Amino acid sequence: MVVGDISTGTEVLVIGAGPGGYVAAIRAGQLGLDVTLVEKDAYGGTCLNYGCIPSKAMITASDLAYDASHAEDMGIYTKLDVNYGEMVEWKDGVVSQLTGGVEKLCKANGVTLMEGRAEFADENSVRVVHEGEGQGSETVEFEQAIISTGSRPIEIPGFEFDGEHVLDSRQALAMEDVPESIVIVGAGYIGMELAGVFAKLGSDVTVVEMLDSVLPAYEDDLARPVKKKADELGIDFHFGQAAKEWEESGDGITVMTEDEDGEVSEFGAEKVLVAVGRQPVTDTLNLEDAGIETDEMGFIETDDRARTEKDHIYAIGDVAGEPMLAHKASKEGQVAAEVIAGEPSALDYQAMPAAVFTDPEIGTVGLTEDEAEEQGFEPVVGRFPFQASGRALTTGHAEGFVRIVADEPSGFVLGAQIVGPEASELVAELGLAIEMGATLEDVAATVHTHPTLSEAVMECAENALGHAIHTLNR
Amino acid sequence: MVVGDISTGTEVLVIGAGPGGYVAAIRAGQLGLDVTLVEKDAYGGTCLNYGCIPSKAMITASDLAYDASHAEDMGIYTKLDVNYGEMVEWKDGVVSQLTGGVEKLCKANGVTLMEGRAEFADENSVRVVHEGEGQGSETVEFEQAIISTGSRPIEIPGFEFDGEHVLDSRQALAMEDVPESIVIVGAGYIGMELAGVFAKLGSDVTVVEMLDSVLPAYEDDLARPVKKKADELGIDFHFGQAAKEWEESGDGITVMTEDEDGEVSEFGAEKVLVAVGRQPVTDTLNLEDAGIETDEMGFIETDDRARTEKDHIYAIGDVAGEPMLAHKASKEGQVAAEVIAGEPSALDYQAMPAAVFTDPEIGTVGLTEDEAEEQGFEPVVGRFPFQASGRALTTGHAEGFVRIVADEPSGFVLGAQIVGPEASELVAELGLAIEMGATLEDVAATVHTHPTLSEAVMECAENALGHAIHTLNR
Amino acid sequence: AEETETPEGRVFAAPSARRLARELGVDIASVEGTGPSGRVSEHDVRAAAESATESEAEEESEAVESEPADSGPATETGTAGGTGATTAAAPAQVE
Ligand SMILES: Cc1cc2nc3c(=O)[nH]c(=O)nc-3n(C[C@H](O)[C@H](O)[C@H](O)COP(=O)(O)OP(=O)(O)OC[C@H]3O[C@@H](n4cnc5c(N)ncnc54)[C@H](O)[C@@H]3O)c2cc1C
Ligand SMILES: Cc1cc2nc3c(=O)[nH]c(=O)nc-3n(C[C@H](O)[C@H](O)[C@H](O)COP(=O)(O)OP(=O)(O)OC[C@H]3O[C@@H](n4cnc5c(N)ncnc54)[C@H](O)[C@@H]3O)c2cc1C
Repeated sequence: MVVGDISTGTEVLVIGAGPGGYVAAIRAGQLGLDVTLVEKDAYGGTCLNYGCIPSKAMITASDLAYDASHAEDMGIYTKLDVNYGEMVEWKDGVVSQLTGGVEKLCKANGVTLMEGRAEFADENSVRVVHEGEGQGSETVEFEQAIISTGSRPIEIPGFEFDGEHVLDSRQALAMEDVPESIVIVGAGYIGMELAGVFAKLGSDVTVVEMLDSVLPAYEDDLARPVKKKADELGIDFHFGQAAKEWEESGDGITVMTEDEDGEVSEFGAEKVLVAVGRQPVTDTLNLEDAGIETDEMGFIETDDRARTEKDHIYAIGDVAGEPMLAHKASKEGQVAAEVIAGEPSALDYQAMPAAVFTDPEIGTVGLTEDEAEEQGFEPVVGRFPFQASGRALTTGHAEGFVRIVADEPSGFVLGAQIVGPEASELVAELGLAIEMGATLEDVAATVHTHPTLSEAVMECAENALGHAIHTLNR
Repeated sequence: MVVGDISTGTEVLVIGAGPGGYVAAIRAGQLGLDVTLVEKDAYGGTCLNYGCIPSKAMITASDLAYDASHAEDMGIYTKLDVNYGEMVEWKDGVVSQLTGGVEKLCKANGVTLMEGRAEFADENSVRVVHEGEGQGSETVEFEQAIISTGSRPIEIPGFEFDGEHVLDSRQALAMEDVPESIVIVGAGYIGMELAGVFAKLGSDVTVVEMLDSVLPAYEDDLARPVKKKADELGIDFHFGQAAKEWEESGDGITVMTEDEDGEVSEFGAEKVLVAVGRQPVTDTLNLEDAGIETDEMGFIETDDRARTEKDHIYAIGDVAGEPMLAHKASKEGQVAAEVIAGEPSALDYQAMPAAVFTDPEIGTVGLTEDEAEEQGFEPVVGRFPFQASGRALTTGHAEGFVRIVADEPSGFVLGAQIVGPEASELVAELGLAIEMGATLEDVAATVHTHPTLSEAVMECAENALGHAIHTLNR
Repeated sequence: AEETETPEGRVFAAPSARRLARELGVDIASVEGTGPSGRVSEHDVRAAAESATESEAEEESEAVESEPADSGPATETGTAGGTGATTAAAPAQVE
């Protein structure tokens, strides 16, 4: 048979095996559908291979090294030696265990795996191009398709990623050595997470940010403890600075930035990491041939069943719009698969949590006080500082607070913002509270184990009701 | 005025300032009642001074030391030196910050603090005896009283606590040096938590237990990972052994135990810690004079408003029966105060969580599968191993699992058992689920942040429903 | 039949109740919630589905409700009321 001539068919075609696509494929398989999952690079997508998982692994490892060597107050004196190469190897081991698991789970659920890059031929078929010379391509016909091609880092003009001097987050997570010094462009969550890793491992870190604060997407009081700790780590911040160009100088580089008055600053370092955001991968799919348009940002518009303008084509995850988060991708993947299988599923969640794995962590879910007000609620706000938490003090990490936003007349919990130890875990209970239509009283009346950080959630609800025990009430 | 002649009156008298008593006093103060809190020793009771807080502080610190020096796989090489005295000082600092806080919060909520030991004179007054020669006593009349005198460690005949060779948990947490070797009698949660601390700090630890497993109060599969890790730490276990006597020998001691066949074993060590359980402190209160009886174990019986057989006298916390847990004490304290203030409160919680801060942690809430069956439910069980959790793998702690027990026909979540990283925190969400009458579907449909350990809770619910993504389903 | 007057038409109901509403073809925004602060329970959804079936039987021709149904998947079956009311309820999306 001539290469490029093969043609197969599938009930459901999933394009891209990130946390959107592989979850959709597995769920579709569970529901008895005939599914084919096409991936051009690596199972698990950005998240498992280059994003969430490697970054969190490096964060844990660098935290451990840092905490152990800063525990003299606990009577712990350490002489510490970090072999960065081995740390990266360990991280790679975690990644391959997980991506191997994804592949196995796909197969166990009856998903047909196909390697290659898919592009639409028409509304009911794609061409799957295999990498490498003479590997050819094949045509796959589908009844329904799920687009889950994810996102890629945005490049700033003049800062093309070269993997040597100018890095994206993926390359930064794969370096063989800790850089002696690094400039990070962008103080969003990816920039701030990696700034912490490198600073804790001994790099001189400089962060330049166009806006005027760290984590501009978050409320000021949530970002403040992160900034404070970053200052303690010696991270050097320059706000209101746009990265303009860079040049080699000696062993390293010089990065030139400009403020709004056009004044230029220069920062020398070994490398520069550009982390200024991500954009959807929708320009390499021949979407036009499927009759699907994208918005001006490149996102595909979808409805509450994850359907595009073509009823039989779904889009999920980063390509389907903000927030670009792995668990949003997975949720949409599940719903898309269930809708295709005829189940009464919909994207009707009330709240989408988000976490930033900085030191301290940030976790948010649902509405802020301002958003609640804008939506016509009469917000009441509870607050509980971790300084008043016995458990937090026993861990030596007692910065930050829990905040709960509720509707005063009804008592319904609407949102929560947490900065502090295990914030990423603590939002889970409040996510459930929001989905369940729980009231402040429900959260306050639930017995929480002592001594745990989760007691702070309960006391925060009590504080909103005016009767916390371990803090003075508003 | 002659000492012993003072007489005062109060609306609500609270006896004992542990997590039961001080919480009751604060809540009563918030509700506008005139409250007096009598404490003979230290604000915060057993929990803050000698129990939950110091043990958890020592656990965190020893975990950090241990984890950092066992992280070669992460490329972290440590030469570590622990100054135990400084570790204890740090722990004491945490304790005094918290107990100072309790005192301040009591005052801020209008609670009158009184130092001394209270005993009933009659049904409406106590004598408060001040410590020390010639300090005298005073009589306090009350309208309502709350008994929260807590518990003390049980002594085994022949093993009187002397603070030098034979220690209770309180003394063990206050030693100036790590013992080179220690025998721990009792593999319950207190014994196992402290066994971990000492083993991680370098002691030779021997645990002797009368029953045939560690943590006999917990299901086998929950205890197993704890035993496994303890074995790895080199802790030496001897089951089916009753401690009989001890004698000094050289610098240390020899502990003699006997198995059920009467065979004697000997264990040499520097010290022996006896942790075989706790008993209520109700024998020093002249309870008869208040007309209150205790059961054969010494506990005071109470109803669902925390009232004793005398309608105006309440009993809360460890004196009011199992489970002897700080958060149970606090909950009962809140309810007692609210009932006294005329609020429609009751002890109507559906589930009382519990945690064991071993390595790995255990967290439980609500019913086990067996209990659910006994109560007439048709249990369905979901399970999710932390080996399948991305977040767990990135922390290097991926042992254990989450289990959820639900009623199959209705879907209602009835209980959960977790062993693994942050198990003590992860039960919080499931506690809320149980209190809210949430179903498996509700927990499964709630979006959980990636990558977090709390995703394991969601996937466990999905597993019970037959459609977890990251594990094969039953 | 609309009761739960919350801002932006937000309905407070557990995920299982929302799903049941879609399954039964009930617009959850129009269900009267009998839970605390008007929270909508599965029971409320079933009651709404039943009364919808009844009133439908009585007055066949009464005009469509102001809230048009979202174009749910045609695959949805097993609806209690069959034809009329709505195929799939528009879930109260918080935009
Ligand atoms: C450093 C970093 C840290 C992050 N941390 C977090 C975090 O902690 N939590 C969180 O929620 N999110 C995090 N994210 C974001 C997260 O990675 C994304 O939101 C998530 O991966 C989106 O999933 P997806 O399935 O939409 O796309 P992706 O994961 O991007 O997967 C898309 C897949 O499609 C494949 N593909 C693309 N085009 C084609 C084609 N034409 N044919 C075949 N295959 C194709 C790609 O190779 C890729 O494997 C992080 C991202 C980065 C970069
Ligand atoms: C090592 C250890 C670890 C523990 N870890 C945990 C844990 O992690 N989580 C958990 O939930 N529980 C834990 N516990 C148990 C917890 O400490 C108790 O359940 C809790 O302290 C009970 O609170 P209480 O208020 O009933 O009594 P207590 O805390 O015992 O307080 C009673 C107070 O009353 C005072 N008192 C007694 N008699 C009189 C009198 N006649 N007059 C005046 N004052 C009097 C005492 O001095 C004491 O301060 C632990 C216990 C120990 C020993």
